[in-house]
Amino acid sequence: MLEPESGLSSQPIPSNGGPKIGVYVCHCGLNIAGKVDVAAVVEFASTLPNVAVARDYKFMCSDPGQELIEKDLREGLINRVVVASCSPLMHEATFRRATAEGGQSPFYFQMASIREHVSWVTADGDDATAKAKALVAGAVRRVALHEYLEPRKAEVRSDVMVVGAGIAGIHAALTMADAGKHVYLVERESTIGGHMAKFDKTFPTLDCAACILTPKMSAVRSHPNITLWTYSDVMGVEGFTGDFTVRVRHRPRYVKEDLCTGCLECIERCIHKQGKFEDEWNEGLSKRKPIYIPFPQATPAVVVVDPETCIWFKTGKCPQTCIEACERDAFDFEQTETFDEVKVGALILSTGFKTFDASKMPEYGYGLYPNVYTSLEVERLLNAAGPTSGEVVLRDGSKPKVVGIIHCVGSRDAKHNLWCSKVCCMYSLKLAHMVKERTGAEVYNFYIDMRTPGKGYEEFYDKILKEGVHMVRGRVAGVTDEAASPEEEGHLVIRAEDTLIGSVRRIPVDMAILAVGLEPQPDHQDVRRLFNISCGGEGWFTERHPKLAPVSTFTDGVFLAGTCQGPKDIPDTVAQAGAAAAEVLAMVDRGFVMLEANTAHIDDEACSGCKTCVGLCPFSAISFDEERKKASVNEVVCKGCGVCVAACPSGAAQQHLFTDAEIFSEIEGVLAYV
Amino acid sequence: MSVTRYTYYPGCSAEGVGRAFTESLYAVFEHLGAGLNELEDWNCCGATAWPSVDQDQAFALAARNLALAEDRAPGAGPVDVVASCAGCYRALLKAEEALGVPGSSAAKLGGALAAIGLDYEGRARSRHAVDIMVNEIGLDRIREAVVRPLTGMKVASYYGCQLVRPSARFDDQQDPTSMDRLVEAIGAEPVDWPLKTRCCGGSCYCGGPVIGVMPDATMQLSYALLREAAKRGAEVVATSCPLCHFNLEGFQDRMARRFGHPVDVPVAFVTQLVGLALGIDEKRLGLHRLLHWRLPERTAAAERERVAAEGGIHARA
Amino acid sequence: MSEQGPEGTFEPRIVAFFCNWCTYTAADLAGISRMQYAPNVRVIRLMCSGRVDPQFVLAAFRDGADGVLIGGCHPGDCHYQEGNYNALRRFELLKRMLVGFGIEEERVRLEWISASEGDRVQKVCNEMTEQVRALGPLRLETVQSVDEGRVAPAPAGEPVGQVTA
Amino acid sequence: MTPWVCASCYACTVECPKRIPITEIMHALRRISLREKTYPRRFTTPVMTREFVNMIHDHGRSTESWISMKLYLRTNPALLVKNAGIAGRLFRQGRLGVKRASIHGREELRTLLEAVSS
Repeated sequence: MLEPESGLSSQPIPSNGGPKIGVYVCHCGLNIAGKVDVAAVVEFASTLPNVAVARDYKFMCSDPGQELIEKDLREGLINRVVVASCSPLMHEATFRRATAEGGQSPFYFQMASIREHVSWVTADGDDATAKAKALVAGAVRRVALHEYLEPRKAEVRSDVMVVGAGIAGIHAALTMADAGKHVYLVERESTIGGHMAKFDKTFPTLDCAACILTPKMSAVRSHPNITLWTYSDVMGVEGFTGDFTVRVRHRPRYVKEDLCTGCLECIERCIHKQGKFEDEWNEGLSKRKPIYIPFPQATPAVVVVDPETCIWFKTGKCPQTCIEACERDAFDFEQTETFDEVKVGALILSTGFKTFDASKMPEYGYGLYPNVYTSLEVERLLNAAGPTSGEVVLRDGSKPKVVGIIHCVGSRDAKHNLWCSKVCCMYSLKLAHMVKERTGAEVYNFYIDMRTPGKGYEEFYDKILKEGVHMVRGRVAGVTDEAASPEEEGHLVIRAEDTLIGSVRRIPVDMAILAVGLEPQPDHQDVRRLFNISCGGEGWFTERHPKLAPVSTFTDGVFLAGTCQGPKDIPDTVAQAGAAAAEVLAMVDRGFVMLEANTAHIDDEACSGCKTCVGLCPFSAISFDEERKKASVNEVVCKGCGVCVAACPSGAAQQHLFTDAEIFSEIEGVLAYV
Repeated sequence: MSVTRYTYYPGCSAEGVGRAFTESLYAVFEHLGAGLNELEDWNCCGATAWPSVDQDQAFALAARNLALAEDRAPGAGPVDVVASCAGCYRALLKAEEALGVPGSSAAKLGGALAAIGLDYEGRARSRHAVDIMVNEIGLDRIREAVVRPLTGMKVASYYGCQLVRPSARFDDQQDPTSMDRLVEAIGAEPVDWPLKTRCCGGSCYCGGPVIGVMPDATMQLSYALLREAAKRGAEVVATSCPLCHFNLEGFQDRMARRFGHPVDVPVAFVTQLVGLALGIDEKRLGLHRLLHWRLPERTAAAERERVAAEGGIHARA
Repeated sequence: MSEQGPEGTFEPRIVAFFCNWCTYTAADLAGISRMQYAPNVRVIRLMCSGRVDPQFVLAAFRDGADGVLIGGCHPGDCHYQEGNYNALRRFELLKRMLVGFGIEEERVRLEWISASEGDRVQKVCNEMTEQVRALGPLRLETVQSVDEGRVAPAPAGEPVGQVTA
Repeated sequence: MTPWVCASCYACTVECPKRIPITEIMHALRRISLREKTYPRRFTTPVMTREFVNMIHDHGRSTESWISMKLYLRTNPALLVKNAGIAGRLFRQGRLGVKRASIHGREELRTLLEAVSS
């Protein structure tokens, strides 16, 4: 139908008259113009069919750039727009808005990515120019066929959900609850607080973690706008931005949450006189009973019964002294899983991290030598509410005289994790300071590079240096109990090259602390699939744009906060949680979201009633009218993948913005000229 | 028991200063129903010296052996080229890897082999004797064949460097266990120690035990190993490389003088220990060639008791 | 049907259909990371690899492409749950059909490339370009004669643009 | 000097968090220093390396007694006396042969080495 060199004459266009296309080629400073001959592309574009105007501009996304488009539209020079610039994922929305401002449907617009797909990836300038021309030709060909479409709006529910109640989730939940939104806060552990609740002090201010966190934890508990679900998991998410249906499972803790007062009498009276089972909260450094509370300020302050270790559950024979001890009659050994289904407008994921498993590096002897600790274990030792009430002691109870802290364990290592975990340098300095303060020990820090960017961080490093902590620059080769001299006898020996003095050192220590790095949660793939977002190869959730959309995801309505997106410290985590909350509030308060127009629809006349499409639709958006023998698409439910369109044998199914004709034209366009 | 025959690549050192390794290997394999055919007209693997002069030539030297092995074993199946010396094993393995990656190096090597009428099809694989014993013959078969368990013998297995480095084909790189499992299978007690893969300094010799290339540096390294093994109660150090073996065994007198501390630790090839447990004649195992060898007292006592008990049964019968 | 490079060498033209969520985003990432690769691939963005109608591939060949590349999310990762599985099934059928037409199956390729695999876009585009370069230009005239005109390689009923090569 | 002290034990290669093939680099540095003739002349390892390579080149295998002898003569003849004791013990135990080992395909080996270098 379209003849490449036939000018403006051909094509009957459904709505706004014959296509008069404006092509705008962006220089993007030198990002595009440095490689692509922009003038040649403009010249080429002006020869393409239906093109009425072809221009170039330094920055098309700037106000004057957009104004160029709007003006040409308003003056009636053009009625369709092609912008050749960056990726549509970057600025499609911007230029659609400009097209709408110019008085046309925003969908009379097509973008050609000549930056990400051309100038940035092509070595040769001529090649780049040729490829840019091809992509522009494809866009021009297809935009001529674009139809008039109305933007779709969808209502946004005002309730929201936050998944994961570490400091990120807590902060985001409180911010949104304070703004008057109802927040469902879901946490899989029996208490909120996350990793931060395990720490004693925080860098660089050395303020007490509990003092700044626990008030926020109790605020969550008492906030009228927050529904707190601990010991709970998100099982399913359906719907789309503005209207998600989330299914949540509550695991039984065998204690009624509303009745338990947290008096802890039951723990005292448990048939087990002593703790016997590994206390996960204390990293296994202490023992707990089958009935326990992770730590005194746990929120909610409700005990948990562990059926794996409880005698009643294992044998059915136990005097159940715990029940006797409870004045509120809060026990319910018959409890089972329960489920809730709630509807929310937006979701924030703040599912956090796990620490690197140090036993993966046997050269550091974790698990082999008792006095090799992970940093998280030492955090617990330092914590006044921890297993030793804040005493830093070795396994035999004695105080260490020399302590070595090994940085970058599992981080910056091609064999394990390539990334820098960002917080280890600083927390290692903190640990050095605290260990020295509590024990008077000589402390050696072994580092590859010291990374202390952040407010007050370098100053903190200076302070620690002045305190006399030894800093050895060199990656540790190993920790061993092999003594090469009488002084080493009975000690652990840390072997490292001190690259500043240019020799290998063997430093005998009593305690080695491995500064383990941050890793994605082990179930990141499941969570990612559940919420239909993506993650990088390493497992951190992917933000929509690393700079300009750092808390959004590629799934509208799902936002990220904290370390599930990448390693970060507490200040950054809280800042990001605030940002995510603000994004959600902006969306909820506006009350509606604009939806992509790319839904499918079925041409009644062409439909042969074969039902191929019905079974293919993963969202059950297609129904079949048995009487008329015709299929039809519910465009509210349709998500616009186009699978049904590709499968329809009679061409009756079509997808807005991706009609067969549009795609065929684009194919022709990218091949026809260059 | 079916007899699997392997191509044996002794290498220069296991024919010379470490010839007890070859002797005991033959005896043990034969006893376990696995035959060894010495690769005819094998040449030096190139060791660590040749790569210091010319990398491609080093690969070519090793590649000739692999190609010869294929040539001598017609058919389509894989050909396991078993080395005793860990250094040879590593050199052959590196050549195998270089030949396996398409590229200029593999093409060059292919061309050079063609010049002498050979080609490498990819069938020949470098294997180490320990790998074969543990993973092919199997610990169960060895356990069954033990007639003279080395009861009470505390053995520190010394893997050395090149058995698991740079590639670890059959064991963990940081914490290998093959030899320890072997030691356990013959009734001895493995001693866990942190230096099992620490360098002995042996390959400072560049491809053949030569007395005193860098005497002091080497001696410090090997002394640390012996001292640590002894400290952890090891009565015997088991090795799987003629260079390690010589290095640990050959200088104990000098170490004692240098470090002012008596050093007297029997160092044996792991195959010799296996052979002992299988009841093979000590002479066939080359035990008489060792400079420091003695059966630990507890093991000897257990042996006497066992013999007496067996004698008793005979007497009753 | 194909471009000639400056020295008269054959420069293949490849049309790529990338899904919006994974592979197109990965291509953006390759750009952001300034990964240089062969300029022969022209990407057409679709929302999902499941939208790739086999006719698109045939149309691309008819319109002068020497190769066609399809990129989607990894199995299990489809933004629309299972569109990529549909793509895979169609792709297998399509390959058989192409072979029937006498078009080498090496001219088409389906790749799962996630949003984080910019390096993979670079690698696949380079490989595909070299692979198609090695095959040489696609000559549809020959293809049709081989097929004795029983099946037309161009989809029936769709606009057939006059191709200027 | 450092590359000549390297024992090629590959510990560094295996440990390197950036996967740098340090041992290979040591070998490469040795090759360069031999080519540029900047190696330490009286130091044992380079001398040893050359003697070893020459011996393999000529005979296809190495003979420990011969190579030790050559090394002592080239670097420190005093070692000849110092090590006589241990050498004697090894000799008596049949571990130190004096017969030079040699392969049949010596000609073939030289062809191979030339072919790969050309």
